[in-house]
Amino acid sequence: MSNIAIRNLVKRYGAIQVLHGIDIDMQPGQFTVLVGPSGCGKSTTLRMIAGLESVSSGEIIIGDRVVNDLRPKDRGIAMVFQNYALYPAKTVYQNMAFSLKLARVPADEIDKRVRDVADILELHELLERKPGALSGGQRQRVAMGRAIVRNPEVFLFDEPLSNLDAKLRGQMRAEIKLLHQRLKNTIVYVTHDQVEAMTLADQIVVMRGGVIEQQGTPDEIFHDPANEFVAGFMGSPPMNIADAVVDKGGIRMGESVLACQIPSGVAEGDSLRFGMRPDDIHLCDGSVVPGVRSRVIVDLVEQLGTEKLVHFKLDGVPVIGKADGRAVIQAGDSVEMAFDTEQAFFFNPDNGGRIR
Amino acid sequence: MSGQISRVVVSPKKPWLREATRVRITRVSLYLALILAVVVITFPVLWMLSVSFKPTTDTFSLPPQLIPENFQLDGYIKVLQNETFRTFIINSYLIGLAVTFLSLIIGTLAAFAFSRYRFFGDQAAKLFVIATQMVPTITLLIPFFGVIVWLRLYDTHLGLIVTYLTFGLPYAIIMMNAYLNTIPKDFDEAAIIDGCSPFRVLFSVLLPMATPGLISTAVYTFLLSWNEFLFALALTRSTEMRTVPVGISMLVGEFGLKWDEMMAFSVIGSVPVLLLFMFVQRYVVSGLSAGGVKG
Amino acid sequence: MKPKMKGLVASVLLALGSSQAHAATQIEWLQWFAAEQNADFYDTIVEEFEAANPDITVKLVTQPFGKVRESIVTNRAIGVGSDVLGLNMPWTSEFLDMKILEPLDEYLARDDKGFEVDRLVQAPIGKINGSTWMVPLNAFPFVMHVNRGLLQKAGFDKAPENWEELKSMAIAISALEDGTSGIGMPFSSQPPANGPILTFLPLLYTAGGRIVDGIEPDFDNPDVVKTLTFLQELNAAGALAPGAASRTGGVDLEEFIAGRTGFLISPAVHARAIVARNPELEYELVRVPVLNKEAYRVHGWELGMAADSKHKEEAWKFISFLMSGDVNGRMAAAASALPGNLDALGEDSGEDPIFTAQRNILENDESVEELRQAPKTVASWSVMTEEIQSMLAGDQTPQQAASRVQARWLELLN
Amino acid sequence: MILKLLRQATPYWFLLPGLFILGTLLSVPLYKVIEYSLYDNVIIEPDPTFVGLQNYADMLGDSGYWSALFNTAVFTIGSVVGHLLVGTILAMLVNADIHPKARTVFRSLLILPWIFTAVVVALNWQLLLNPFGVVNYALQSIGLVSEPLDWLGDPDLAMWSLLIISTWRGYPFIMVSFLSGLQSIPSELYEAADIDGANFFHKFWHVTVPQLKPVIYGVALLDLIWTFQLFPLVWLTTGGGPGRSTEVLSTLTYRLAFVDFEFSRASTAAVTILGISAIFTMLYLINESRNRT
Repeated sequence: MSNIAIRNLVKRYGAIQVLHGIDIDMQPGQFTVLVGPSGCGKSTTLRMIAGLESVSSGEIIIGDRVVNDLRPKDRGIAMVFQNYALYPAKTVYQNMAFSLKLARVPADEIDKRVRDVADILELHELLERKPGALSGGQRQRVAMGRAIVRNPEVFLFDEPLSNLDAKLRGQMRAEIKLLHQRLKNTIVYVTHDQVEAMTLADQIVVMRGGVIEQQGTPDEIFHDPANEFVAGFMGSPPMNIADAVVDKGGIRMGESVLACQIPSGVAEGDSLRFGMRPDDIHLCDGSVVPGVRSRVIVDLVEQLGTEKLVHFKLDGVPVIGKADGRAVIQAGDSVEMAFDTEQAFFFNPDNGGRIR
Repeated sequence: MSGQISRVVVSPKKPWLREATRVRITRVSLYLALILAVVVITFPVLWMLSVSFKPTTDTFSLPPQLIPENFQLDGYIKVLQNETFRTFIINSYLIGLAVTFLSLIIGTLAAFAFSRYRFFGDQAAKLFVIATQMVPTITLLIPFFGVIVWLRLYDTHLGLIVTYLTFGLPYAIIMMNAYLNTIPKDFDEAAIIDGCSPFRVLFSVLLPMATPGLISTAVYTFLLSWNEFLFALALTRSTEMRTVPVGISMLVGEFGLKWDEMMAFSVIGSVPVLLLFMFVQRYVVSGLSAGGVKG
Repeated sequence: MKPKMKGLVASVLLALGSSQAHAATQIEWLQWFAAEQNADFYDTIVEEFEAANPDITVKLVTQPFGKVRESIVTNRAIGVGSDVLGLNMPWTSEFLDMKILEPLDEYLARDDKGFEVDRLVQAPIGKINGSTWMVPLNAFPFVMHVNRGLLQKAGFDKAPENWEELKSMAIAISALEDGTSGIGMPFSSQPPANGPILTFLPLLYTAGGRIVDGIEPDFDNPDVVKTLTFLQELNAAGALAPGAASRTGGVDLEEFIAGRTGFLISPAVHARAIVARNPELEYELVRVPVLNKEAYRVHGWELGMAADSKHKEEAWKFISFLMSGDVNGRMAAAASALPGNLDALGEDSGEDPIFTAQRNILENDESVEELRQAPKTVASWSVMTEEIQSMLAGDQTPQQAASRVQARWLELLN
Repeated sequence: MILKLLRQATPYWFLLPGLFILGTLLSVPLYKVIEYSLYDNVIIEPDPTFVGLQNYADMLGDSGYWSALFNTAVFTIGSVVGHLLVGTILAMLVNADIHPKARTVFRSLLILPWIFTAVVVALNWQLLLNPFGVVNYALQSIGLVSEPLDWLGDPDLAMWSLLIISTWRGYPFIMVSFLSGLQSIPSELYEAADIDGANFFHKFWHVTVPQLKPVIYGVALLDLIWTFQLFPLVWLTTGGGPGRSTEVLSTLTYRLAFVDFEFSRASTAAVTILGISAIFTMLYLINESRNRT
C-alpha cells in the first residue's frame, strides 16, 4: 500500500501539449477516480503512472520513490485494461501466472496465489480455458485476477467496465468496491462515467483539456463544484444551467424572475450563469415543497420508476425537473414547479468560476 | 418532432430455398470451385509427373500422353542411385531450414522495431531494407560475389545461407511488420505491466498470436532458397556444396536434356516440401481468434 | 559413407598428409563436360592423373554448359578463376578481348608433352593475334541425321545429297500426316538462342559462304542471302516443323528422336543418343546436303589455360595429360565424339556405319570454323536468331534480314 | 538519464542484426552497381574509364531500352494484377469453412506452382505450349483452334503466354501471404456485415479488403518490385523473344551483362530499375505513414 503523488506533470507529443502540469495526491489505500470527457488527459495520466508513457516533465512518486525512469514492472503496479488484453494463446491460469513467472516466483507459490485469487473471483472452474471460451464478464474477472495475483502496491484501472452491458457493469462495480474493501490497495481508476466515479471513489479528480478542474471527495465534487464544468459534468441528469441577469431580490431569465439569495459581490444588472440540479426543481403536487413556484407547460415526461423526469421550458430555456414516480402528469399539462433556490449555483459567465 | 425519418422498408420476400438447402448449395459450389481451380492449376504439375514416368521419346509423342503408355521409373532410379543428387537434396534442405529460421528471428526483431517504435531514421531504415530488393540480382552478382569471397564464405554453406538471408529478410520484415500492426498494442502494455522486457513481449506474447504471419514468412524464405539458382551456382564450386536447382540445371546439357531425370529429381526434391507445408499450414489459423481483446 | 563425411575425412587426411609431406599444388578445372556424361568417368581420369603426379591435385569444377561462359568471366573478375578452362570456340574472341587466355605457343613448342601438335585437329589451334590459345580435347563435325522410315513413306529411297533434294523430300515428309515435318529449324530466342549456328551455318558452308571476313562481320553477302532464301523457301513450302520461333535445339533433337521429323542438322555426337533412345528408328547419318561445296562446320570441346593462373606449369601438365593419345581417345569415346588428337583415332573396322560416315566426312570434306575469330559471337547469333525469326514470319526479305544482322552486329562492336 | 537513453536505443537494438546483415552484404554491391554505371568497360578492363552520365545518355537514346521498358510495364502490371486476382480469390476459397482435411489438401495442392525451380517451370511450360504440346492438342480436340498456335513463338501471343505462366507461378506467394492476413480479421466484422445484409462481394470489399490493407500494400509492393526485375522465368521461357517482343528490363540487363559483356551498360539499366522501384517504395512509405497518423 503506497501513496501516490503527482507533481506538476506535463506531457507533450512533439509540439502538442496534452497535460499542462497537474498535481494529485493519493493516500495509501485510497480509491481515486480520474474522470472527464474523452481527450481530457485522464488516460494519459494513468498510463504515465503505469510507465507506459514517458514523462515530459514533472514527477510521479509512488511510495517514497520517484518512478519517472522506472520500468513498469518495477513500479509495484498492476493494471486492468479496457480491452482486457488477455493473451489468447494462454489459458486463464497461464494468463494469471505469467507476471509471477516473469518475476521468478517459485512455482508452488505461483500456484497458491493463482488459486487464491481464483477463489476470490470465482474463477476456479475456468482456469484451464482459453480467453476465447469465456464470456465478457468472465474475461473481465480474469483481467482483474491477473492484476490481483501480483499483490501490487497500486492498482490501475483503465475504463475496465466500458465494454460490459449495464447489468453486468453494476455487478462488477460492486465487486470492485468489495475487492477494494477487502484488499485495501491504493487504486487509480479512469472512467468517463460519472456514476462509476461517484459510487467507487474516495477521491474524484475531474479533468478537462489536460488540467484538473477539481479534486475532492464525491460529496465535495457533487455538492460543492468548483466551477460550471464540474457542476455540469457530475450528476445525471445534468444540472440545468442558463444565462441570467441579477435582478432585484433574485435573477431574471428573459421575462421570468426567480427570487433567490444573490451572492455577495455581484450587483444588480450583472450577467451570470445560473444553475440548479433537477433534484432541486420539483413538481408541486399537494405535498409541501420548498422553493419559488412557477407555472410551466410540460414538454415530456420520463418515467424512471421511483421518480419522473419532467422536461419543460422556462422562458424558452429547456429545464429538467423531477416529480414523484406516482405523480399523475403528462406532456401538455400546465403544472406548477417549485425551484429550491437555496440550492442554486452561480457561475462567472466569462471563466465558469463559481460565484459564492 | 419536426422532420420525419424515412423508414427502410425491407420487403418480406419469401426465400426461394430453404435455409438448409441454401447452405448445402453454397458448400457444394465451394467445393466445385476449389476442385476446378485445383484441376486447372495442377495440370502443369501433372504433366511434369507424367514426363517423369515415361521415356523421353514418349514425352514428344503425338498425340501427347498424359498417362504414360510405357510407364517406367528409370528417372527416379537414376536420381535415387546418384549419391551426388542426394547430397544436393540434403544441402537444399539444410540451407533452406537455416535461412528460414534465421530470417524469422532477425526479420521479426526488425519488424517489431518498425511496428512498435517511432524512432529517428525509421523511414530511412525501411527504405534501405526495401531498396536492397530493387536492383536486379544479375547485376549485383559480381560485386556480391566479391563480398562473399572477401568474407571467406566462397564455396561454403554459410555463404549461401547469408546470401539468401539478404534476399529473404526484407519480405520477413515487411510481412511481419504488417502482421504485428494488426495486433492491438494493449497486449504489449499488459505484458509490460506484467514485467516483460520488450524482447519478452515480442517472443512470449506477440509471436504466439502472429503464427500465421510467421508461417507465410517461413514458407516464403524457405522456397526462396529452395528455388534459387544463380547464386547457388556462382558462390559454390564443390559438388558437396551445391543445391537442387544447380543439380537440375546440370541435366540441361549442351547436347540435350534428360527430361525424365530432371522431372523425377524435381518431384523427389519437392515432395518433402509439400509435406512440410501440409504440416505447418494447420497453424495458419486465426491467431487473434476472439477473446484476446474485446473489439 | 555420405559424401559430406567423405569430404570431411578426405580433408582431415589431407591436413594430416600435408603436415608430413610437402603440400600438393591444387589446380582447378572449370568445364561442363562432366555434366554431359557420367561424372564418375571424369573423377577416374583425375585420379589417374593425380596418381601419376602426386604433387598435383585437380579440383573438378563442373557447371552446366549454359553457365560456363559467364562463370569464366565472373570468376576471373573476382579473382577466383580456375587454372584449366573448358572452352567453346565461339567464345574465343571475347575472351581474348578480356585477356582471359594464356597463349599456348611456348608450351606447345616443348618436347615433354604427350602429343604431337600436327596430329591435332587443326582448326582450334589456328593462330589468332599471332598465338595459339587452345587445344582440341575432341571434335565433332556437323552432319545431317536422317529418318529413313519417314523418307521411304514419302517415297524416297536415299538420303538427300543437295539442297534441291532436301527441299523436295522435306516437303513430301511434311505432307505425310499431322505432326510430321521435313526438317526442324530451332530459332527460339530462349538461351543460348544459337539456332543459326546449328542449322544455318552448316548449310551456308556447303554453299561456300562465310559470315566473317578476317575478323570483321560480313553477313550481307550473296551466299548468306542465298542460304537465307533457301530457309525461306523451305518455310513457305511447309517443309519446316511449325513453331520455328519457339523451337529450341533440345526440342528439335527430341522430335527427331521421337520419329516426327525427317531430317536434323546437328553435331554428329547426337547419333549415339538417337540410336540409344529410339532403337526402332531407321536411322542414317549423312553429310549436310550440298549446294556447291562439300564442307562441314566443325565443333568440339577445347582446353585453354587462364592467363592469371598461379600454377601454369601444373595446369599445362594436366592439359598435356588429357591430350595424350590414350587418355584423349577414352575421353572422346566417353563423349561419343571424335578425338582432338588424331593419333587416338582408332582403325575403322567398317562395322559401324555411323562411325564410317563421320570419318568419311572428316577425311574428305573441308572443315570450317570461323566463330573463333568472329567478334561478339554470342551476341551476334542472338541478332541472327531475331532477324531470321522476323524473316520466317514474313516481315522481311532475306536480303533485308542479312543487312539488318550486319548492321546490328557492327553496332555491337562499338 | 543513461537509463532513458538506453531505452530510447531499444528499437535500434532490434534492428541491428537485420540491418547489419543487409548492410554488410548489400550496401557495397549496391554502391558498386551505381559506380559501374558511371564508368566504361568495367569488369573486363582493369582500368575502366570514368564517363559520367554518358551511359545514361546512350541508354535513353536507345529504342531497345524504351521498348523493354514498355514490355516491362505490361509484364509487371499484368503479372501483379494476375497474382493479386488469382491469389486473393484462392486465398478466400481455401479459407472458407470446409472440412479441415479437405482444406489442408487444397491449400497444399494450390502452392504447387511455387515449389519448383524456375528452370523446371520454364522447360515444362515450353513442353506444354509447344505447337505439338498438350495445350494445343487439347484446344484442337475441343475445336477451339484449327491450327496449333505457337504460344511462345508468335510475337502476338508470347507476352500473353508469359503472363499466364507468370500468374501461375506467382499467385501462391500472394495466396499464402493473404491467407495469413485473413486470420487477423475478427469474425465479428463478418457477422456484423451478415446482419447488415451484405453479400459475399460486399463483405469482400467492405470488410476483407480494408482489414487486409496493410498486408496487401506491403505484399503488393514487394511483388511489384520483384516482378519488375523478374529474370529467370522470362529468360528461360522465351529469352525475350521472338524478336524482342518479350524483352523486359531484366532480360535486357542480363543480355547486356552476360551476352554482350557490357557491364557498365547493364549497371546503367539496373540503376534505372532501382530508381523506378524506389518511386514505388516511396509511395508505399508515404501511404503507410499517412495511415498511421
